[in-house]
Amino acid sequence: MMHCYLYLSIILFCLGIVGVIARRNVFTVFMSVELMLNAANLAFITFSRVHESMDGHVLAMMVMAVAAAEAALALAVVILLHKHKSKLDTNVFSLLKG
Amino acid sequence: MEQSVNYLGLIPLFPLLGAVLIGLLHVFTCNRTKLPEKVYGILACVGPVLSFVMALKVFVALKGLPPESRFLVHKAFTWFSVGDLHINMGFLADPLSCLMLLFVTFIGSLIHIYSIGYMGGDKNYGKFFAYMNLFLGSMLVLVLGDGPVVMFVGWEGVGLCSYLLISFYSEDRSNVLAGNKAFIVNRVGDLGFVLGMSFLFWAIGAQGFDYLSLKAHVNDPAMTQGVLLTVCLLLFVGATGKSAQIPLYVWLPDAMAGPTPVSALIHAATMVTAGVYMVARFSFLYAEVALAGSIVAWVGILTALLAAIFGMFQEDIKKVLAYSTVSQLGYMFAGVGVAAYSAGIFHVFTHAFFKALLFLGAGSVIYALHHEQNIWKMGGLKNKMPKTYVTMVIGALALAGCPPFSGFFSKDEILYSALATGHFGIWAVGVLVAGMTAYYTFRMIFVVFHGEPRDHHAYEHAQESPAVMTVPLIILAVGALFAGLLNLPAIFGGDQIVSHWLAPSVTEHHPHAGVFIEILAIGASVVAFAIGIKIAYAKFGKGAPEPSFTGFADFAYHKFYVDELYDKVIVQPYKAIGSSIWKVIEPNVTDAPVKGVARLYMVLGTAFKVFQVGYVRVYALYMVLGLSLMSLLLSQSLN
Amino acid sequence: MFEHVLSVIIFLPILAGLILLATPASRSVARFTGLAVSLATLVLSLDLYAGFQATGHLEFVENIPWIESLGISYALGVDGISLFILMAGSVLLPLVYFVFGTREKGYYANLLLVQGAMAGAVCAADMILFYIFWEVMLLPVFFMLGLYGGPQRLPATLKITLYTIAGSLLMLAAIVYLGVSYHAQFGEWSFAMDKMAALNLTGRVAAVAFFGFMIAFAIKIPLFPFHTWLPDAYTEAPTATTFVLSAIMAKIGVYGVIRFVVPVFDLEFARFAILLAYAGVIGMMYCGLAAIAQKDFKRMLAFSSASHMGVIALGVFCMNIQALTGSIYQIVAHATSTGVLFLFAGILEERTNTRTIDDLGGIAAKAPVFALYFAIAMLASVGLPGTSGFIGEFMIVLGAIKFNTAVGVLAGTTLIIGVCYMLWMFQRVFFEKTASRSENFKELSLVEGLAFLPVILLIIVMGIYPHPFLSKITPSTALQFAQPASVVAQAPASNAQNLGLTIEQK
Amino acid sequence: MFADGLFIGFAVLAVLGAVGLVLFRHPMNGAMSFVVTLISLAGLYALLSAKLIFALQLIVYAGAIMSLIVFIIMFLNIQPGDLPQEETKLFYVLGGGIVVLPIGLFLAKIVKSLPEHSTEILGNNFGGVKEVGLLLFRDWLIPFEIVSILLLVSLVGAVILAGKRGTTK
Repeated sequence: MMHCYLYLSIILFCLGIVGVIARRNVFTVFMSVELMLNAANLAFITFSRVHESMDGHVLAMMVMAVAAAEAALALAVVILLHKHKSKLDTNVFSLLKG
Repeated sequence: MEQSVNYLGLIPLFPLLGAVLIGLLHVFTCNRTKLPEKVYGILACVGPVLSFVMALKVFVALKGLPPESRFLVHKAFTWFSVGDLHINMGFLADPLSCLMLLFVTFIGSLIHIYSIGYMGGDKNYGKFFAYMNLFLGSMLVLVLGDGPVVMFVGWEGVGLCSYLLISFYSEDRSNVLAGNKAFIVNRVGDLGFVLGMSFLFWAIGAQGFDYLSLKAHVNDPAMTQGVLLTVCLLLFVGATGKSAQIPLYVWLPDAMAGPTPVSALIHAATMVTAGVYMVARFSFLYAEVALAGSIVAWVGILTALLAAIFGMFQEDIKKVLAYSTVSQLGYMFAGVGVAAYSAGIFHVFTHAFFKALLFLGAGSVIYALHHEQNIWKMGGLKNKMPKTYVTMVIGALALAGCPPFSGFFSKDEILYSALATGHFGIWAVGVLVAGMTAYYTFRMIFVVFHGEPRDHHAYEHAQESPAVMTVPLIILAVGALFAGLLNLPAIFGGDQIVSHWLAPSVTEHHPHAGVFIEILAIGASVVAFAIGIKIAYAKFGKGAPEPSFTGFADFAYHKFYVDELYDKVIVQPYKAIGSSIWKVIEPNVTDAPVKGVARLYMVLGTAFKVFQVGYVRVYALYMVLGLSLMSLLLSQSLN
Repeated sequence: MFEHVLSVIIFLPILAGLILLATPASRSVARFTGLAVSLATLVLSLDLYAGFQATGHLEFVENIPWIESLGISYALGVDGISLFILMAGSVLLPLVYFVFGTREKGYYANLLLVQGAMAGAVCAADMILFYIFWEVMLLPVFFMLGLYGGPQRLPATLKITLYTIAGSLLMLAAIVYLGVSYHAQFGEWSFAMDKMAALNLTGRVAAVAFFGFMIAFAIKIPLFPFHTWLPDAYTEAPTATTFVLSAIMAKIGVYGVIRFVVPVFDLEFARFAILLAYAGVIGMMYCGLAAIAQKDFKRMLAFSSASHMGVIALGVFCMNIQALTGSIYQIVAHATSTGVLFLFAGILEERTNTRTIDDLGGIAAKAPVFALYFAIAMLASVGLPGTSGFIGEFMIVLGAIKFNTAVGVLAGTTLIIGVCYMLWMFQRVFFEKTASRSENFKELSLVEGLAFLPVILLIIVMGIYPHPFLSKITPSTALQFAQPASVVAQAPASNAQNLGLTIEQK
Repeated sequence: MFADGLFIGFAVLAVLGAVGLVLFRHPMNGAMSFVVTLISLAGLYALLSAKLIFALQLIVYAGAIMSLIVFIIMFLNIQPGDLPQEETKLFYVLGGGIVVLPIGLFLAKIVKSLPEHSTEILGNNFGGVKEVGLLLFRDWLIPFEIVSILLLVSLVGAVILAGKRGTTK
């Protein structure tokens, strides 16, 4: 059964990547990142179960905390950007263009 | 053998201290209240006169020694000493340097006294005397130095002073350019001197690099003929620069840009004779290689010929004298070249008197005519300026080689030596030049003093110069008259005092030719003199209009376009190379690799710029692409 | 004389500079501090000079272990070679504060920093320490040039900084290589300079390391063809920086060659000396010729300085005691003459607001003292006997003749080349008719005149009576030639030994 | 078998939710579909005997974080016109899928090489609050504290970033 969980984790992770690189909506991109974090969490929990050690759970909690912190900051940035340009398109923000 | 006397060092020190003192006084007062001219004049004359007194003392001291040990040395201090190289700031007085010393200080003092009058009213009066004293001091260092390096100090010092004095009227660009030319041409010669010294040092200098040690080691095995020839020729290059020989004579005529006493000092007593003195000083080297001597002699006599040709067509009174100096220097080199060192030095000695006389006389004329130098604007001055006229005629006769005058004996000695050592070509050219010398000298005398005045306004205002200028003229005239008698050859009943006096210092072998040869030499000289003066009298004796030159004369009037040639062949290409390095080579060749690196980074930057699209997701895509490629590679190796 | 005099000479200016930078001191306070500190350093250096025994070995040694596991120590010491570069800096730098009184605080602070760093580089007896000071030296120059330079300063700053850093990195690699080789051959870590001479370096890697050092120093000197940063940097830099660069920093490049390359890479050095000598000679002629084409007197002096540095470097490459001693003597002579000329150029620029030679004229009539000083410095720079320039130049040419006749003859042409552009410039600026820009040229003030006087006198004294100076240099230079001979003789035998050693280690 | 059935159900829901997140145009729809994924994941955690994480997933993730996101989406009052025009979205998604495929396959290959293991629900207190809490405060105390600082920092950062305009104006 472990394999199935891990395959699911991989599928979700890949979907997250696709979301990040294919979409231009800031929210979708952000949530895709969250999706990747969750995929990782699933793998943590799975391995934790397999090894019957709860360190994975602790790590999952950490990830959640980081996700929360990230959410707070990212959303603040999104608000800021929206105020600046009233757009939610990542392509608008291309200050790094060479 | 050698005796140490500590007053030798004082001889150059007096004028040098004078120079420093006068220079400082001048610098600190020139833009404020000026000191009276008398202060400078007296201060300036103290140094040379004291040096002359010391020179007499040296002479007396030397005279008191037996001839073969007539050496006085003084080591002031160790100058520098590195490895084998030990150079002392040392001075050597032997008969040769003593003779030079005597007439340099004597004539130098006279010129200083004369200058008090001549330079009166100049706003840089003090500066002038500072330079003059420095000049004399440097010359004394040159003469008294106990080795080539100390000599080089004076050697360069006189070069510097000639630069300073020639560009004395520095507001006029052409004067400064003449000064630059003098210094740079001299420097070319100095390069030869330095290289010559270096080769000499590495051959035999390790045991002591002064004349006495060098002379003692001249037969060392390290001193091969090749080294000797190299050293002799390189040193001679130095001499051609300082003594204005082919090909480096070009600076001397331009040096007339300076005040006239300077010309007298440069031409008569000091700078230009340094080359001859140097060759005589190194006679122990030149005596070893006949070839070097021949080259020296031929360069000298050809210079004499060339300068005489130029001299026949000049219109500036000082340029005529300048070319005559170059020409006479040619004789001196011919003399030392044929190993008649004492004859060469003797000519230096007599030449110092009559050339100083002629220059100071010319200065007197110029002073009277308010700085007019063109002989075609003079004329008939003999009534207005009798003292100047008489003294200048004496000088001219001496220069032209009229029998009882000093120039005759010294020149004849050289020509006789050339003939006696078998250098018939040199002798023949020398006789020809003697005739030409008589011609252009008396051309000048006749045009300036005889005939009708050409510029009446200037003539009206002309008057005899003050005593401070004429007295030195008279003293020099006496010298020009009788100096020749000092070395009267046996045929006239003399016993060649100067030659015998110089014998311990120079390495020479007196040729013994028959009386016939001697009479032939004297006769030819006299005939040449007579022909020259006759032609001059025929053309200019009764006054003549300013000639216009055509053909060869025009070519000679323009000095064979040598200056222009040098300008085209050396100066312009030099500047062109300079600016092409700066404008073409530096940015495009030398700096090209550096700029290339910069450009490489620019190109790489622009190339990689394409990938910097600025969209976050594209950067994420790059990352994923990388991961993806890595995954592909890794999954290959996973099985 | 106290124990850590060298450390004080190094760190007093550095500390003063840092404090100045950190505090909101006014310009006049900064200038006064700079003057006071540099004068204090001068007094200490004079004391040092008086106490110098001229044994030929390092004196006033300080040695404190620093990073013991790698054998790096805080080691200082001076010998006859470094003493004179140290002295040149100490004697000349106070002048700047006298002459330029109205600059920003950072200008004076950076000047202090660079003074300390240069003293450090010269006194360091450990390679790592040397490298640190070497790099620190560049920083103040970067700031002074970039902040207070002329209108074209930014490209010049970038060029000098990148160029020099590129060289420094090569040197760092070479230093590490030396340290590692020392560990491989003797089984212990050390970066002490004097121990490196015992190394036996052969093969291609040694040649690469040799060129690593050489390029670093060649850039600093600067040796042809690595000189291209120089004209821009010297011209655009504020006068004091140009002065520091030409008078002292360039000399540390030469010093580096003498200290690192000659004793350590003796075989490579002997092999490539002729190449380097030609680089020196060609650089001398090339820069001398380029100088004649300049319209800007500061740039002309820059090329002249590069030209002379070619001769000085040549002296080192000629591998005989006359040339080497001449080189070191010429270092001081050049520092006094060309360095002072750069200061004079700064005065000219400040008082006439132009750097173009053609705009000037007739200054000699307006300012005789200035003209006299300038003339003396100029004559020293062209190597007139009786001035400091002659002794060194003569010995270098003499040594070069011994080394290789062609090189010697070409080196001699410096006599002519130098005089051409200098006289040309002097004629245009000081002689001829007074130009409108120099109409109101102000003579040197009394303070300035008195400040320059010791240096001008030094130029003359060093020309007329060089023996006391030379007698402090010669023991050290003689030692330089005592070493290589013995090492060369041992070389084949110890190569075999070396081979055995490496095999054992494998 | 029941557990297997649950797993399949949750897995399908999670994948569908994720696909919806990637494909929906409006972020609100995407957020809703992402909530489905999160809840299914919570179910999966429960199947893996992670009781505490199951609860936290529901409370913190599906609850707090997602409501924050939804709140912001609504706060910004996004009209369909504000949204980026993504006509070629499907191409991008397909392209992205192709790019990501090797990563997925590689990871799958690794997973395949691992030994299979049963994931039956453990009867003991595995994954309970007390056990995880003890572990957290014994072995993971420092990371835990660091995370708390991280949260504080992000809190401050968020306040400054979002509040910047309002206060400076």
